[in-house]
Amino acid sequence: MTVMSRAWGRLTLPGKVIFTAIPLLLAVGVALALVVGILGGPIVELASQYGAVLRFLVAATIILVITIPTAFLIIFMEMKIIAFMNLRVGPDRVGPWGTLLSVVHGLKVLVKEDFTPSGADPLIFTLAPVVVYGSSVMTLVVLPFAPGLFAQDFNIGLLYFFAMGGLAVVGLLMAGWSSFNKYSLLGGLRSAAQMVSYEIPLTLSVAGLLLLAGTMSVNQLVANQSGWFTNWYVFQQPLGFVIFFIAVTAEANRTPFDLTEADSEIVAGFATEYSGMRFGFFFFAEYVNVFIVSAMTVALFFGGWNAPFPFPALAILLDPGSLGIWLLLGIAIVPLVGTLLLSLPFLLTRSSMPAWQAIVLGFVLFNVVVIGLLGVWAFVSFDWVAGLLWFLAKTYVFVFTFVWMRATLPRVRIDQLMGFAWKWLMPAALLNLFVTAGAILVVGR
Amino acid sequence: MAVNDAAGTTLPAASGARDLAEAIVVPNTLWTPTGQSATAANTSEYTHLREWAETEGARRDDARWGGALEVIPTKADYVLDLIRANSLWPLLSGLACCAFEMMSSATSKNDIDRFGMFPFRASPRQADVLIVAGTLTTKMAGPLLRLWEQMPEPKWCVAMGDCTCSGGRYKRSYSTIEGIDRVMPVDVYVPGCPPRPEGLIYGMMKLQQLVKDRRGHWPERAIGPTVPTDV
Amino acid sequence: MNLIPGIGIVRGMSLTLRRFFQPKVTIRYPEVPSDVAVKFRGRLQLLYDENGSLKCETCFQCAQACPIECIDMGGMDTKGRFHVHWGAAETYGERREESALRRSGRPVPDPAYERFAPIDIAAVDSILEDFDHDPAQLLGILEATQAAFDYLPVGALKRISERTGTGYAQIYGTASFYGHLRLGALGAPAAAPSAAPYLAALAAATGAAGRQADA
Amino acid sequence: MTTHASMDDPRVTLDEQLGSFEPIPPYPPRTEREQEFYTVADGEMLVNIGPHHPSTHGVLRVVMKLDGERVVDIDPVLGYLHRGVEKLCENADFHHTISYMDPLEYVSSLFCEWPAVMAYEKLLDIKVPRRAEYIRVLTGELNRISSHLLAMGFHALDLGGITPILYSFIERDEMVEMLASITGQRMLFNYFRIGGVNGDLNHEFMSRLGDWMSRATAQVEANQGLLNENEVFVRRNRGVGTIDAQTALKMCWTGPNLRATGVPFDIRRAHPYSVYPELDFDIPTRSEGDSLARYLLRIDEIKQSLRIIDQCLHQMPDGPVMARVPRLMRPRPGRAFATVEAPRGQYSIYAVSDGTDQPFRFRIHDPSFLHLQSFTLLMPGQLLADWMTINASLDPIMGGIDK
Repeated sequence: MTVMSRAWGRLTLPGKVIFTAIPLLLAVGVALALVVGILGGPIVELASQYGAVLRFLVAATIILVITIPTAFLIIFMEMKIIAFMNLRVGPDRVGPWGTLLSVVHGLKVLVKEDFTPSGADPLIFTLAPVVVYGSSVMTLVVLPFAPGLFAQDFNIGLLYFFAMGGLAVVGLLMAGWSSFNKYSLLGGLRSAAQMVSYEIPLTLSVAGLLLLAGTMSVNQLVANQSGWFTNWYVFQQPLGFVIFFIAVTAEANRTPFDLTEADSEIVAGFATEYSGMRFGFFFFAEYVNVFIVSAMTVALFFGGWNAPFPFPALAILLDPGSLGIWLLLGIAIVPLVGTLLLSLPFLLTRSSMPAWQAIVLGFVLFNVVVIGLLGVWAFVSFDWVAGLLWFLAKTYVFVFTFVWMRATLPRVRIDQLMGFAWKWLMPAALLNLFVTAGAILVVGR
Repeated sequence: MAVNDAAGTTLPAASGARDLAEAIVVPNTLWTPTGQSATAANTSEYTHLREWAETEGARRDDARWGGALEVIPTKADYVLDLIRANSLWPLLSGLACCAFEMMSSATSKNDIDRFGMFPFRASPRQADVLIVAGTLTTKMAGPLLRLWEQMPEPKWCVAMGDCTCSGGRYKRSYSTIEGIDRVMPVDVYVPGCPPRPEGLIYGMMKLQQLVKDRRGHWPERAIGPTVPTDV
Repeated sequence: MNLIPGIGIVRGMSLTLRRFFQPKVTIRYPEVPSDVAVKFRGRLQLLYDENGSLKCETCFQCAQACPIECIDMGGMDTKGRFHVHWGAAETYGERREESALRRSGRPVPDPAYERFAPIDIAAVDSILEDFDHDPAQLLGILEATQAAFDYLPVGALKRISERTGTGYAQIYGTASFYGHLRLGALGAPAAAPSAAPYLAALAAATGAAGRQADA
Repeated sequence: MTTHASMDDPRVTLDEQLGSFEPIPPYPPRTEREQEFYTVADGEMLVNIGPHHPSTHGVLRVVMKLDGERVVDIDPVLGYLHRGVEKLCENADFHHTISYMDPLEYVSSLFCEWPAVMAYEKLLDIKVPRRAEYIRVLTGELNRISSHLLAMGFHALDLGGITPILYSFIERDEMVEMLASITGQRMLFNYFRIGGVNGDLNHEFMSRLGDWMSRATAQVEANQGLLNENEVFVRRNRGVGTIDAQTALKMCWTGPNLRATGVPFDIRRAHPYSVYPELDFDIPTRSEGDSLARYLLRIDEIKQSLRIIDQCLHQMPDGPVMARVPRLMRPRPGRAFATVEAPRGQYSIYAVSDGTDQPFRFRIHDPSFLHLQSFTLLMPGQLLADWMTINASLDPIMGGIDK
């Protein structure tokens, strides 16, 4: 025993790690092999049987994962765009042009102390950010990103979207109530009043659109708008779009309707007592919400993943298989020739640059060109790539608009907010609905 | 809390309050802590965070290194310090004149957002740095200290302006505190009356260095309010 | 307000969009030197002549002219005989309590205080009377005090500060400057002070309805 | 049931078992007003705003009694920035007091120095050179513009707009740097002297001023396009905090806030001082008396100030900038009262001399303090968010209020 312990003590730290890890890995491998051998067949069978379930699980995981980079991107956009509109340069220290600053903010929030105030209800206090964030993420499920690229296609997709979006108010109320703070309470109550008021014009504004489309599946709605951009619903439902946009701004708690966390009135609203990652969840949920409402506006009124014009059906005419041996030769020679060709300008014009640097630059450029060409090829050949790009481009135009509004507008007062919803938006939405219904009766769908 | 009564000393009886050349020590009967973990209960055990860090309680203290992340070895700490240094959110708390130069450092001409210090949080729960900008009066000292105690760890304090550094031009007034380091720990002093916005930016860059090097008051910080014994 | 609702908002948003593309006014401070006016007086500086020696002649004019009396300076006189000093006296020294925290109304734990030993004030007072309460003869006062107490107790320094109107920091500086003055006793450390005189004095000062010790 | 006094606020006690704040003070109320305020009816709650709050313009604390979002009653608590300036001034000699004036209204420091030196000049019977008077008016009006710009920016910031304040600060940074090139400091100038000013105009100041004046009007106009016609902004300000002229006069209002109710009272015209009688400018007034009028009136005043600066530059005579004053100032025993039109209203100093080199009594009259006392008239019945509007449009500066 002593011999063994002495030998063990003489080992370096990596040695100890390796000596511990190898048997462990072996054991795990054997166990895995056994499990797969015994259970593998049934699992594959189950997966093939419930393919939709498996697909949904994968899609939900992907959605959960992509929310974080999306939030980071939008936070960075907000910092930089608002800075530019204020004639500032904005973040420029962390990463190229400050691109990593939002990530740094997010990670900082993660490693902050996270505590519960003494008067708070710990359970509700902890659950509230989860509810808020969860409701945002769950609305993403029905969003069609591209043809075939969606998590789930409900036939009541739009209804599901509104229902899940309305769930966020529960989380905000929980946060406001449980924080043991009057500012939080005011923020929570404000959010409840605001959400409840704006749900009605929000739902009514798309009612006309639903009459036109005859479906509630978001996928189907997007598919209806294919072809030229005149097919987009915004041209048939301009009033509906305006109402939807205003209501959705209020739903996402963005300026000028960001009363729930009006920091010059009720310090940080419902999030006043939150610190650390629980505050981070609220912070992320806000920006994920911006993405979601922009995406939904695009899907409903701006043709979703459709290009603004019917895209000419291009295909790569060259079949790689027909080249035979030349394919191999091409793969061998083209990089060489491309690198040399692209490094030629540097070699000829910049006499101060050593030859190897020019060649390295040429190689980098060649890679950029090839990646670009591959992108174009993917854009042309796979319609989901093209659809995704169109969708994201349109969505980020709306994200820009939200940020732009935040940079410009002051915030409204709570009674003006409610009065606007009930006295202006709701009658206008009803008018829109009646006019649409009448037009359908007269003209037909 | 009883005052030690050491017997055996012969002292002249004080003839009146006016002739008393001694510090007046009043036992605290005004205030009792809400919980046992409040400040007054555990000051006798440990006085500085470094001592506290060596106890068993500190290992359960997930506030310091962010819970689960404490298992990551020391290289990760360096990354965390880099992250913290580049994302210092100040608390939006202006007391007096210096507040305007503090805001000026955040505006377009001198853009402190470039360093990742822009979102001036209104709530102390989400702030990292307390920039005390302006004269601290005795009436404001309690609320400011309360703000400081409400901020979650890790946190830093920057004293901006002469009044907060040393009392400045109000040192001789009856109602001001001659330097906020009498009531709270300070990491960076930015002198000036008021300092230029560039001065504050320079001070914040120094604070970034402190955070990266893990210097400053962080390990040496006293637990609870600090009162120097020789004032 | 306009006839068309929303036109004001549109105008504001078009302004911000135009500003989005305009050149930025930010001065990237650490890399680019900031736009400081030539006359800007940011920091006090002592000037040196071309030979590298200090131009300051200790004429105290700056200390006298300083509006907030923040310049506290000392030096030798022109004959090289006396050490002279200029500095502000504590105006409200007697109204100050020791702890800024306690003055702010916030209770603090008591062990944070370190009490200085009480002394016989009458001795200090008689010394001060001999020297006519003259701050210019501070060194003599301090030497006489040391002769009386064998060292310079803190309480005596405070008393001298209070009676002569000189700042405590100045007196402490003088006392710690000269080698033959000592601030601590030579022999065994002084015994722990008793709480009874404090409490008695406190009761006398605040009356029976004042804050009572629960000891 | 155990109750613990909260640490810094004896009026609020924390009731552990009910889990709610008990608003009634632990001691019997000291005044009738206190008893009335801290007796909370059903459905009402007390909300404490400040001393640390984003929109209190410093360290003002107000306790509001809310019914839902509607304010029932309001109790401002002052003194969080009381620095004892008057007492310090009585212990400093006449030159020293000028620098203590600066941090009072710290965004318009020159207007705090101005009445002090005017009062001492009256005591000492000194005649200020005309060039010095013109320089005082010139720098003063520049300081007024920067103060008004900040006031308008913070008005927008309190309503949630983040951009106007940054545009204002761009202009304000130009101006304080301009003033720094002549006075030597950016905020607390310490520039006026008894019998003149500290330094003559210099080339740097003139080039910076010319550079700014060439585009000032266009820039200020463009920046106002962000707010003046903005429906959200106008709707939040119109009819909020309305006060009529009689009440405003009764509450001792002065300055832009009074002129927004239609009273054309301006010290520069009513009790002319310095060289203002030689200058041509209008006193803009508005009749509405609400927050929007107070906001718009400041824009008009900026335009008038630009006019005054232009005239000053054209009419400025040559000559010395300091009168011959005795080195040791020992005015005859007597009293002097001097008042100027500061950006926030009438700023006055009352100084009494007893023949020594220090003022015997020194009294500061601050306009913001008097504006602040009408919160209790303006606020009840309004919403919580209106407090930000009213407070920002009254534009108090806590340094002057708490002294």
